[in-house]
Amino acid sequence: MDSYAPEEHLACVIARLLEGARHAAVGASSPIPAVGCFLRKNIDPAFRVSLQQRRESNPFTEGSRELFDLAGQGRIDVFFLGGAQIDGEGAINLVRAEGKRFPGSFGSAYMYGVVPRTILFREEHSRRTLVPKVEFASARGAPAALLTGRALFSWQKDKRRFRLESVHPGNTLAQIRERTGFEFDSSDQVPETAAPSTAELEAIRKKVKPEIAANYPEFAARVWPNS
Amino acid sequence: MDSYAPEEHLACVIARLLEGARHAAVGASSPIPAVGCFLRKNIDPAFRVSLQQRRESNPFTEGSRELFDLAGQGRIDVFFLGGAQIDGEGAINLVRAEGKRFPGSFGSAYMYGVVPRTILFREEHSRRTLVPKVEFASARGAPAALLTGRALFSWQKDKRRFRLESVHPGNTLAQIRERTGFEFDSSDQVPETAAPSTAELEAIRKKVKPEIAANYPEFAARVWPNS
Amino acid sequence: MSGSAFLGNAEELAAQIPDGALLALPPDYSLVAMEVVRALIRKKARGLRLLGVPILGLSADLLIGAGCVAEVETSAVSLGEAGLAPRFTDAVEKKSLLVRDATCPAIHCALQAAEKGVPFMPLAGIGGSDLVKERKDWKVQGDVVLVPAIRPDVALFHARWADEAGNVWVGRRRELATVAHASRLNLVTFEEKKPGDMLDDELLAPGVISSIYISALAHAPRGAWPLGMPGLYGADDLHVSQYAKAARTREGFLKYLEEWILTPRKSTSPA
Amino acid sequence: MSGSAFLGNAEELAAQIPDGALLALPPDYSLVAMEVVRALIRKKARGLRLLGVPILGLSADLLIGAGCVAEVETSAVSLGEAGLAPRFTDAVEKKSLLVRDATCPAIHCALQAAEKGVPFMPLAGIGGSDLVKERKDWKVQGDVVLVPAIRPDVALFHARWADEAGNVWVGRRRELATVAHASRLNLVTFEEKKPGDMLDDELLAPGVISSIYISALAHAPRGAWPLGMPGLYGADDLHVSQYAKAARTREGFLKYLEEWILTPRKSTSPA
Repeated sequence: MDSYAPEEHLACVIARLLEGARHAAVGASSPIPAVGCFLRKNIDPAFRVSLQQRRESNPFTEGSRELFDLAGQGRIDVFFLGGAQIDGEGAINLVRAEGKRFPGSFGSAYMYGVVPRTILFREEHSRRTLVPKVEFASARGAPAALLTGRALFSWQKDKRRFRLESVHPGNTLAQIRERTGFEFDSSDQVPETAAPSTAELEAIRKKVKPEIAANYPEFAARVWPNS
Repeated sequence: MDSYAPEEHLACVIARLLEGARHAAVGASSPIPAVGCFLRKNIDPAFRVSLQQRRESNPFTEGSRELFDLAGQGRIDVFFLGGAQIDGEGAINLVRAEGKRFPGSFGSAYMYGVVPRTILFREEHSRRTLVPKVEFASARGAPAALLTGRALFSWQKDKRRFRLESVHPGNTLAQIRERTGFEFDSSDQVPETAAPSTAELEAIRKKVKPEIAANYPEFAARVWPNS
Repeated sequence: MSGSAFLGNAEELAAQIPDGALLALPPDYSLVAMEVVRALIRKKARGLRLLGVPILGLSADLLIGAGCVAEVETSAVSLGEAGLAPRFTDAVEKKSLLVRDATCPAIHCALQAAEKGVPFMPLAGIGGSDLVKERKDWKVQGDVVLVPAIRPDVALFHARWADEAGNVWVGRRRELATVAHASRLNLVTFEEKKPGDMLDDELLAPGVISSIYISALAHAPRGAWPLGMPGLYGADDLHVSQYAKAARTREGFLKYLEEWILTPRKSTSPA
Repeated sequence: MSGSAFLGNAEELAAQIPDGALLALPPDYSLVAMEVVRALIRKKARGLRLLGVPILGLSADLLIGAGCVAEVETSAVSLGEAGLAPRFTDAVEKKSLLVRDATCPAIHCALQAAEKGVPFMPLAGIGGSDLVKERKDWKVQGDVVLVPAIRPDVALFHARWADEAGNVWVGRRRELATVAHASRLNLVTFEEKKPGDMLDDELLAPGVISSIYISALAHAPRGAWPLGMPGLYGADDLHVSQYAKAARTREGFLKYLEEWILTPRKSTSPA
């Protein structure tokens, strides 16, 4: 089996979540979702990726409001959101918790309510980040999935609860329960998140990397240090 | 005395009405107001003229809504409006009258309400155009003045009535009363509208004409046929 | 969504516009896809509902005269210096055309509302106009009028360039960007094709409408004629003024159609 | 209104910004007039109320750390890849800075409302956010939230070019046009001066903000440093990341100020 960085694995999971999507937008500071999107585009050339803060060749010629207007028009079907806190009802908090101040809500309050498929993504998987109830809801909505550095959850719209779909290599259901601050459903036997294929890794490193390095230079230098 | 075209005279009257103004916008199909504005600019270089439909070097880079947004911001202090009908209360009709259809209201409904100084301008001075009450009010507001091919009226805000200020050469108060469909105030001795000065005519013909010819070619060819 | 399709010509673009569509058209000064307008007449389009962005001119007068139009929403229909739009005027006076009169900033607001996906946009200053009485869909709220969103089925316009990525360049005619954002389908003719991607070029990008919005494209050199393309060719004022005279009568209009639109060899502009 | 005034340098531009002004600033990716930001710190500006259009970054963190800022309205303050904005975070946690939290499209709407001269603009989709509870000035009306207009006293930004007519070119950064339309005073630094009038050039015009809006201008080559100017120089990521580390402590921040902003000979960017 090929060796790979955890970031590469997460990007592969994201690319798989994007099946059937037509147009994903990627907000500020989201290099792993960006890798996932460009990987998806490598599989489906008709899939469109818009990087909000692309440094060169920025697709938005109506200024920074164009992303939000596009979403309002229904022309974006996937967006990614993170959170200093994410709770069991899918709410995210980007503002403040436990006396700490975070950067702020960005466009989340709007995008979560408007874009049909919002993928929640946060690498840190702990009771600090995954909480029963956020202290401040920057945004509420119905997520398509929640991906962390340890596991993948789906969202059950009817129950308004997460369901554990798979754990990443090295994690068990019990550990995930231990590290998750909110309750969630799962089967007794939770599968392991499928590893990146050789083809996926090759596409990331040959096709996706240059695009990422131009827009997320620190991330690229960290994940692919020897290139 | 110099000979001059009636259009040149009207433009001079407009330029005089613009004293103290900072920024006039000129809408579609208004060549005489445009001549007046550029003549004013010749006297006061800080005076700004924005031609809505300037063919080259159009000042609007936000598209055709920019004129209206500018007015909403309070950055335009003079605009010109005409009308198939203009009534004694200052309302204008650009839509329909006596079974006839006219082009439509354009931006008048908005500009009249928003721009501080609206100058009403209509060359034809008859009971057909100057009526007691318009059949359809495209726009209502408080005009700064009403200029026709025969006379100049001011607007009395308190009384909401026009007052005859001067008659153009060849017209008398009695004739103006006869040809005007609405009632208006006047002194017994109405002065004659001052003729263009040599300096005004020279500025029009040397400085203003090229600007006008580029944007109102048919008008320029008619008024200045031998050049 | 997956990028713009390059079609063979203006006729193929016209074929994408269904009868009865709400069709947004720019004014004469703002990059009208006249070649497609002529193709619509040739294909005998019917029942079109035109939206002036924010006014209409020659394109609408031709379509109305040729019987393609059921109704019009616009702030005006005018041929500019060439005067009244004769077929529009005639159709309204004969009550064969429904007009929803508007005012320019209200149409801009309605398209911006659709651009943002909100149900309405507020507009100040128009309270004194009889338009507000006539337009039952405009709601007065305090000092403003709430103008409902308009989402055209199709926007049709002409561009200076298209590139390989399907982006189009319209320069300072940014109202075309707004209407493209607001419309379901955007059909564009262009003067010339550029290699590469104009979004890679900092100088060109500000005048680009990205391929995200563009549904289909066709090459149509001098496709705005007899209207103009700034920086490339001016409006053919003489032709427009001859049209305005000819179209004063139904007979004159039909003769114009025959000569300039329906007869294939004359259907393209003089080079 | 009578055209833009060319001033001598960034210091003179900073002198136009009164203490207590509502000052609109673009995000790090959108042409920040950093040389004027540094001049504001040198002139000991006080009580500024910053507006993020729609977010803030390095400029705000510097001004906050230097004690120039009383309050901030923004959708976020972030140094992007370099992480949290340390002086912002510290000031909020110590309750020495008032923050009015917003969300990006709400700020765009608020500026568009001011651009149009209407009291509010509707925004959909944000009903679930606690922001709506916190922002008493945002009114829920059915499915939308009415966001009141924001009219900044001053907008400050950097441009690629200025021309002799006082127009500036900002390329695809059209949010700068919106904020310029919305603001009472617009102060702009620029990289290079172009002869003539850019509005005469069909290629340049789409990226121009016309002199109608520009109050005063000053030449500031590399004036966005350590942020970037697309097509001319990139962001100095290393410098920003070193700032982020230094400013984690008050001492480190003051040392940075001394070294890079207050000491005249180092106050300009490395060429």
